[in-house]
Amino acid sequence: MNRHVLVDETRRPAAAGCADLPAAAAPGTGPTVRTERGQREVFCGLTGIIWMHRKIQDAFFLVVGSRTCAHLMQSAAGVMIFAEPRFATAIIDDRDLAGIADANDELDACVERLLARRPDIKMLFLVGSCPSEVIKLDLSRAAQRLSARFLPDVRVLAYSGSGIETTFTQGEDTCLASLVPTLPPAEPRAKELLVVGALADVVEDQFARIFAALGIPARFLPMRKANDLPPVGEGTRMLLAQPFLAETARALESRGATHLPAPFPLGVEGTTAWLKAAADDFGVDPAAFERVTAPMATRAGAALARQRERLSGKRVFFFPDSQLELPIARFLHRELGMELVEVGTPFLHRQHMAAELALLPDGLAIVEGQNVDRQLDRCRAAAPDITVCGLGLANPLEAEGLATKWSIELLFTPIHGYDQAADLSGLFARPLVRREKLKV
Amino acid sequence: MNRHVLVDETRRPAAAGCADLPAAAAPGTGPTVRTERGQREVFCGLTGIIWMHRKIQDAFFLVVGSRTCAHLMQSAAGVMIFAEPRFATAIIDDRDLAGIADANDELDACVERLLARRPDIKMLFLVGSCPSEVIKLDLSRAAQRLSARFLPDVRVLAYSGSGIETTFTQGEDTCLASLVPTLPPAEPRAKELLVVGALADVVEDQFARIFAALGIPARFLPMRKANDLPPVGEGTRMLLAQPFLAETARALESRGATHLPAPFPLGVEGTTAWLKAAADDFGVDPAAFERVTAPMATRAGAALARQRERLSGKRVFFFPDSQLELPIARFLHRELGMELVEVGTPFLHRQHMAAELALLPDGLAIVEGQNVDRQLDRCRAAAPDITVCGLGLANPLEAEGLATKWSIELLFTPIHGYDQAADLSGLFARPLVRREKLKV
Amino acid sequence: MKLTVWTYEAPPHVGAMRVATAMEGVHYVLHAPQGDTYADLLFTMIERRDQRPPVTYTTFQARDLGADTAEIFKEAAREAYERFDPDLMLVGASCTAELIQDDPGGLARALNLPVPIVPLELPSYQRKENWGAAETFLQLVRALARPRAEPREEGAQPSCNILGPTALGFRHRDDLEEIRRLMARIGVRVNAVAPLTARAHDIARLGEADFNVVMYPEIAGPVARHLERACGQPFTKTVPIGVNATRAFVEEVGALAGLDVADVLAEGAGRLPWWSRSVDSNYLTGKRVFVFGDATHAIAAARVASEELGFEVVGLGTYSRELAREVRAAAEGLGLEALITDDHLEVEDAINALAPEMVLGTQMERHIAKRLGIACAVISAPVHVQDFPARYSPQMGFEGANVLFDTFVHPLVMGLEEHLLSMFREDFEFHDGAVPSHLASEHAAPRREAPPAPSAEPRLEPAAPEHGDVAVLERPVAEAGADLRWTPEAEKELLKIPFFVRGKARRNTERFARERGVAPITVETIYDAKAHFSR
Amino acid sequence: MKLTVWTYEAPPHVGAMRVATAMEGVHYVLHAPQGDTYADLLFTMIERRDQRPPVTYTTFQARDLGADTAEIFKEAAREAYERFDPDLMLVGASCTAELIQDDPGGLARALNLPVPIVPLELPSYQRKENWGAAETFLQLVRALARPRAEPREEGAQPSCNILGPTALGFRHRDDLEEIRRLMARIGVRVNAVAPLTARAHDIARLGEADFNVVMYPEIAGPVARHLERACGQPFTKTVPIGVNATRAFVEEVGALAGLDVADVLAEGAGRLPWWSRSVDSNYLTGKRVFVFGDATHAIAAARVASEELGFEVVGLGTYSRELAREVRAAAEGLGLEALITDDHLEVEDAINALAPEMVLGTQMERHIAKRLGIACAVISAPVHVQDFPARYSPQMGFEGANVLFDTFVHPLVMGLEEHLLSMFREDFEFHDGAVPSHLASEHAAPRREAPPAPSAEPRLEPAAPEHGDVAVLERPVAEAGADLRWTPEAEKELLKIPFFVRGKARRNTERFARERGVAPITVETIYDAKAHFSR
Repeated sequence: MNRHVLVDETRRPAAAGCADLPAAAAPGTGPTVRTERGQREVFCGLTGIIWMHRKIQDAFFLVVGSRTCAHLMQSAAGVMIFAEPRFATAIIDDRDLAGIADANDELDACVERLLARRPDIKMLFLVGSCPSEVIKLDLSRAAQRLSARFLPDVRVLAYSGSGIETTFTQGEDTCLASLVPTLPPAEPRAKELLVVGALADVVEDQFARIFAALGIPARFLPMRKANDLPPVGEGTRMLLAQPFLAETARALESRGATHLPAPFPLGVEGTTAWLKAAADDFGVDPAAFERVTAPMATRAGAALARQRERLSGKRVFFFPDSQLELPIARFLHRELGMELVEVGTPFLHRQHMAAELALLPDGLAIVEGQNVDRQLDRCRAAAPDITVCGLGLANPLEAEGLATKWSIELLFTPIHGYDQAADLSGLFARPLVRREKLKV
Repeated sequence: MNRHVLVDETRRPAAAGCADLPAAAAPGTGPTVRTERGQREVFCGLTGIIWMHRKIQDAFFLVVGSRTCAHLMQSAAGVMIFAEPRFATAIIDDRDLAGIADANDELDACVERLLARRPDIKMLFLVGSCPSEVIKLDLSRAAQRLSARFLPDVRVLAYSGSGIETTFTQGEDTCLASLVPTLPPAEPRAKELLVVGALADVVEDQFARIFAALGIPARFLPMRKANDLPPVGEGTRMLLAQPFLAETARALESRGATHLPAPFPLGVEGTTAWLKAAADDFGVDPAAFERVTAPMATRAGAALARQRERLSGKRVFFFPDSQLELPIARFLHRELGMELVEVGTPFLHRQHMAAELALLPDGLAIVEGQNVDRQLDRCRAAAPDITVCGLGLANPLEAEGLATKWSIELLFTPIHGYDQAADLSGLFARPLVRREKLKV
Repeated sequence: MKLTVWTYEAPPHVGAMRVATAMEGVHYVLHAPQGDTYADLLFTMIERRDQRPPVTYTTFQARDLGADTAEIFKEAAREAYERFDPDLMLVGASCTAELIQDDPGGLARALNLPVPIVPLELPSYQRKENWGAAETFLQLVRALARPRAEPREEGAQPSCNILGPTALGFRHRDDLEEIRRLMARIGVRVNAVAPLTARAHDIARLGEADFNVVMYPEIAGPVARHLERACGQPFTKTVPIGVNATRAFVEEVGALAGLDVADVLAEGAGRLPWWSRSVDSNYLTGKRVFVFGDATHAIAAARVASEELGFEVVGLGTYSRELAREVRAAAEGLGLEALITDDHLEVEDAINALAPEMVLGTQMERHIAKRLGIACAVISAPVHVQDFPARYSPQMGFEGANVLFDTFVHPLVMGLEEHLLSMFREDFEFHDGAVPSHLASEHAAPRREAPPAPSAEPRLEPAAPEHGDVAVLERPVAEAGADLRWTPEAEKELLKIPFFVRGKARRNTERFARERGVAPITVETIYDAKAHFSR
Repeated sequence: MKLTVWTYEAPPHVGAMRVATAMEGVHYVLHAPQGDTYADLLFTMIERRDQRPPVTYTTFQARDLGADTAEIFKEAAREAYERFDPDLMLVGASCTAELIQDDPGGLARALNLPVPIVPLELPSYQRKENWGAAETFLQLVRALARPRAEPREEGAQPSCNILGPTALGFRHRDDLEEIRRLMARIGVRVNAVAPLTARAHDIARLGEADFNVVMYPEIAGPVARHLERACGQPFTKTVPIGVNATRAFVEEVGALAGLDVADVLAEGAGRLPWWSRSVDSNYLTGKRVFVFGDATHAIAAARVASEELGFEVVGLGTYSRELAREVRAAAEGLGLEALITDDHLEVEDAINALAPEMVLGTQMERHIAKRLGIACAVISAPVHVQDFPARYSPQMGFEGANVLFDTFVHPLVMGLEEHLLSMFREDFEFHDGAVPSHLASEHAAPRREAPPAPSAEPRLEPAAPEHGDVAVLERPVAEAGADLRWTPEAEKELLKIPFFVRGKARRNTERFARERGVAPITVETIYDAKAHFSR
């Protein structure tokens, strides 16, 4: 499995020029992984709240942080469309820092005011931030204290979404990991599939139908309702729907769950392999598996075929962002024939990514971490057909003539599963289509 | 009663100068009424559809006319706010005029298409227009023919709203008159009050409560639902809520109804007198009448007192329009202390107006009919504080520095009855308040 | 006889009024019954003019019909002349007066007034407003304009007339300003503007310009063709609405004027190009829009929508029969068949059938779109009083293109908002009735939408039973796929699709099912159709 | 610690970014943890800038905290200098870096870079965005600007600096253009504009102008006061938003420049005055509006609403604590007590209590208004991406006043429409959820409104049972008059009042009942209250 070559690198002076470009690797050696350090143009883990607060509909997320945290949350992703968001910030001020006010008392008061205004809240997450980490505010203890006070109406949990500890999607990981201790124990002998990672509602429904057709009892984490916690135990088989769930997986394993290694369910190939991992473990008859999945795979493949014409041979460059880069790169390369110039990822979980790495081409330049200025230099030099990047970089690159796909759309669009494979490729096709269409 | 002096006048050359101004009359002689001819800046009777089609909620009004009629309807009064209006026009084209198409067949086809699209229609009015009158299309016969075909689902009636025969509010009169033959006969001995004239729903409800409190059985014409026709017969006492219902009153009288002469229910005084006319006829104990009405009259009077401060002594000039001019002038003069410069009216029904004329000041200049250019000359010369006029004149007069009140608002605002007296005066105060407020 | 709920155009004499009111020193005596004076308010209320239109109406009544209506006309004409002292009089009849055949032209001439009289024959039962305006303008020009007496001076600054703006025109005030700025920038002198602001003597000297700029072909087309024949003046064929059309217009003017316009073009093209290329506009790509209006604005809007915003135009039509050929050609260029009709109900049927995501139309289409819960922007007359804004709002020129960008995008749900709505369809804040977050008006209507046929009973569908603060009713529409049955599961799955693409999804699914004889429609049919139509 | 749902302002280092991004040749090195780079997207996405902000972040992580974060800062600053070659560098810390006290100013100086270094001390736990921008601008000016060396030449054209516009400012782009046009018209030369478009050397020569124009006191106030002291330059006190303020501004500039401005003032004041005096605006009179925003825009909007549109301002507030005094004075002039708060929830409570007919506010108030079914127009930052339009949309100057007229009127139901809604309350098309007819968006939310207290159960109220195509749910709000009971008849009567005045009617009735101890509220109480409050 471990075909990939690791190249480590410490901070180096700038102006390294094309020495930055990873050298082509010999065939059969797998992708090249290089680590880079410098300015990281990425979101912090708080951003995960944007989708998590909508996924668990009766949960509320209270960031304990600075005005920067509050401003990030409201500016990052168009969340100001929500008239009644289910997140807020307890903003630390200089009274808290100077010790004039006891931060724990202040926090308790914020929570009281919040719960009085929002009696519909069933689960409250206290979310740690950079300042709360630096001043060493113990939110886990606060959560215990507040839970003791507000249970059974409201369960209070804590996790960190700080930028110094988490990158973007890792906020979902730390959030889900904080949930794990609260999951009820499963019947010791009950063998059940647990699909882990937030999915669009419509996708979750599709997977639920497929698992039902395969005869596999399946539950999903996160659940849509705070009190609808899936049980976990020795019989739990854990299938990761998202590639960024290292801590959650570890926590579930500590509760007895078994990880089913698989590629991620992106694209037809990935979805089939992912379902197959579960089917095999649950002893589903291969013919039955084929009967259930083949029509969907065929249908999705047909939809992709048309997109392939448009995307095949196009060169794609990934800035690091969501940890979805590798599975998506694998899909674009293998199912759409796209050429991978560089695949950045903020963090590479070698175990969870093993199946993906195995499917990626030899010599592929994977870069873990980031030095954004140097990566921009490489990107401009490579002039890819499409660049996947964050919101801060997209318009400047467009203005330089490079088509971009903003990575946050990959989190906000139903892309998993068969029937969304064409939608996923559509996200990459659309910027190219637009450039063709526009006559201005 | 007939204190007023009649001055008739035929078309005269222009440039009559201030000879146009009515001479001051001697005390005790009542208002001076002068007839004027020339360009009449008024709406035709089709305009009544604007409020009638909303009052009878399951009726539909089909104008048989030209594109001008259709355009008038959609432009006149902001009716394009209705996504699904209950009026339309069967537009006559040159095929109808040249005799290539039989106009009756064409009309039947329009009605068929309409009823197929709008199965909710219970009553259909064919509304005659200038062109249909000039080409002598017999809509009454068409209505009979179509009624025969579509009853019991849809009753089809016909009336004229043409400009050559009706002015503005007279369209309501001809519409209601066309309804009269369809009213069911009342029990011969049943004495019942029939309030005639379209009122705002909220006002109708208020009057219904008052009549109930007085013990007077009362019905309203028009009714809100096409099939809720009030009966009429010898016992019917007819109380006119609007001053422009000559034909309707005549038709009801021919069905046995008795007209109760009264001022119109505008202002506190008018409303009390109007209610009193009914109470006296129905033998309501004067003390009971006082008990029911006095608190309302007092309340309305108190509200008016504050407005009187603002309006007292202000000079008002009426262009002819709705036939509401006389009762409103009476209200403004007697209850708010306003000075009446000239009161135009498109038509003066001397019998229905008798009680109003009796309350108007001696020597008041009433002008029946119109020569708009000469009236504008007089208005400019008089420089009134507020001028009541149609939409075509208002902005030009404002631009010349004269405050105006558009007369169509008097039809589109609940102004009748006690609790609307202050609203009615408010319509006259608002333009003056605005001029005071605006610093640009 | 034709059943008409709303009419796109007024009768032709209102077109004549638009020309008379636009000009100065002109008076129009109109033989018309009482009531026809309503037309004044179009100008004083809808356009907020501070003067009455220069029109005298005879306002005859029934009792006059037996007497001498011709005499009434003559008296009105004579009095109007005396009172208003015009440089020129237009005379004519409205629809009713046309029937009584009094011959206003002959009657007016018989008065021997010392100013030109231009009689107008505007057949009310055949023609409409724009034709009436064009014909009035043409008769004025025929009566007054002559070729220039002396040849153009060597080295003189090139000059043009700007033809077409009238009173009550959709954005004519600001379009004219934009064209004036463009001409100044290019270096062309404006000899005259007409009808707006022109006096009779300005019409008389139209022949002195080198060429004509036609702003609105509906109104100025016949005049431009007449002047080409009579005075040898070429005229512009491009209407400068949109960035590309404006650039083409600048080039055309440059060619007609013999001037180099490279520097004008190099200065840039306003903000539309970058706003459209900015990544937040990516979601606009391929949005299905239906376009309807007068020919000029419909053709322009379709071009801008397609080339400059990246929408997919799925329908294009006009009520301007006079320019049907041009609209047909534009539609053909987009692979469409143009809808040429003045029947509002036909337009409604077309929109219903196409289920577009946005309508670019007139006030009438705004109604249709509102009823169907489709986004809509107004691009053409007839319009509301609110479409005569205080602020500078041209459609033409580069600033006009900026205005169009904002106008087309404003009613839509924004890109990231679309995504969130897709992801979290079940969120109670994202019920079908949710308004785009950037739009907050005094109140707002629940969106109604045709559900999959044929559940005959209206269903009250609580969008979020557990929170229960909203209920949306979907009512059946007879037309939509009455032959197709949906399983309850399929109906439910359809509701998981966000409303702004649901119409398309339903349409595609039913089309797919019909073509393949699939019945009933199941969840799998939805995804089969989705895969089939995926591009 | 303060519970915050939305924040009106970003932290102060974002204010510094707004200045740095507005300028040219400036680079800002910000000591900040990973994640703080989100601020780039404010500029590249919300404002659609086509370049990255000139900011380098150290983006330290937890593992670096144990190591040497100061070294990371120095390396970042050195690399940034080498890569971007700026004329000047700003250095500072974001909130987290402030806690670790690495002293960016000292570290940067220690690098001995050959350009000016301006260190910024922006206390993140006390101050906010606008203060940060003002402080940054002030430090730049202190560091660079000097009084002019030579006295003003006799007879030279008067000159000014235009101070205040920044990146990400609400309409700064177009306000600047409008001010430039006004200055050109008055005859004042513009010496420099800052921060927007300025380079370090432009800041250095600010002292050469005769006076300063302060566009936004929140940002340019401290600089103007400094320059008055340091360079003897007077500055303008009037912010030219609205017709009257623009006229006063022209006069003020005339006085400062020693120029006669009578002809400029005589030229007119744009279209607002006539649009506001036109009879179709009569219905605007006395509409109750609530105003909230930054101090400059809130004060201006209240004045325009009151003096120029004839609204009644019932509430005025700001989140700009630095200018609380000015807002208090403006509120006092309107007979109000100003609401000075940066707590969105307090603003929501105030709007709830006042039940205005319209809100003029920020994007946050748009949310509140949307939830309450109240019309809303946005007049101040913070704003949506849609409030950075392509078209020319100033707030300042006469064209700005035109824009304000349209903006304030657009969300309202129009005059005649109001009347029809009042008259035919029972008409099924006029249910409470009906949207103003001129607004058609992609979808629309049913309006929710607090019903008369205290019917504890949400009621599903079919607006038109006989047609049944709409259902509106009214849910109880605990705050509103919980002590007052309404009879069922009175509740029914209240529903006959059109929604756009119903809030006021309920509020007046309950106030009347409470003051007089009337219980329960009957139909007659409604009319007693109506008569009592009638003006």
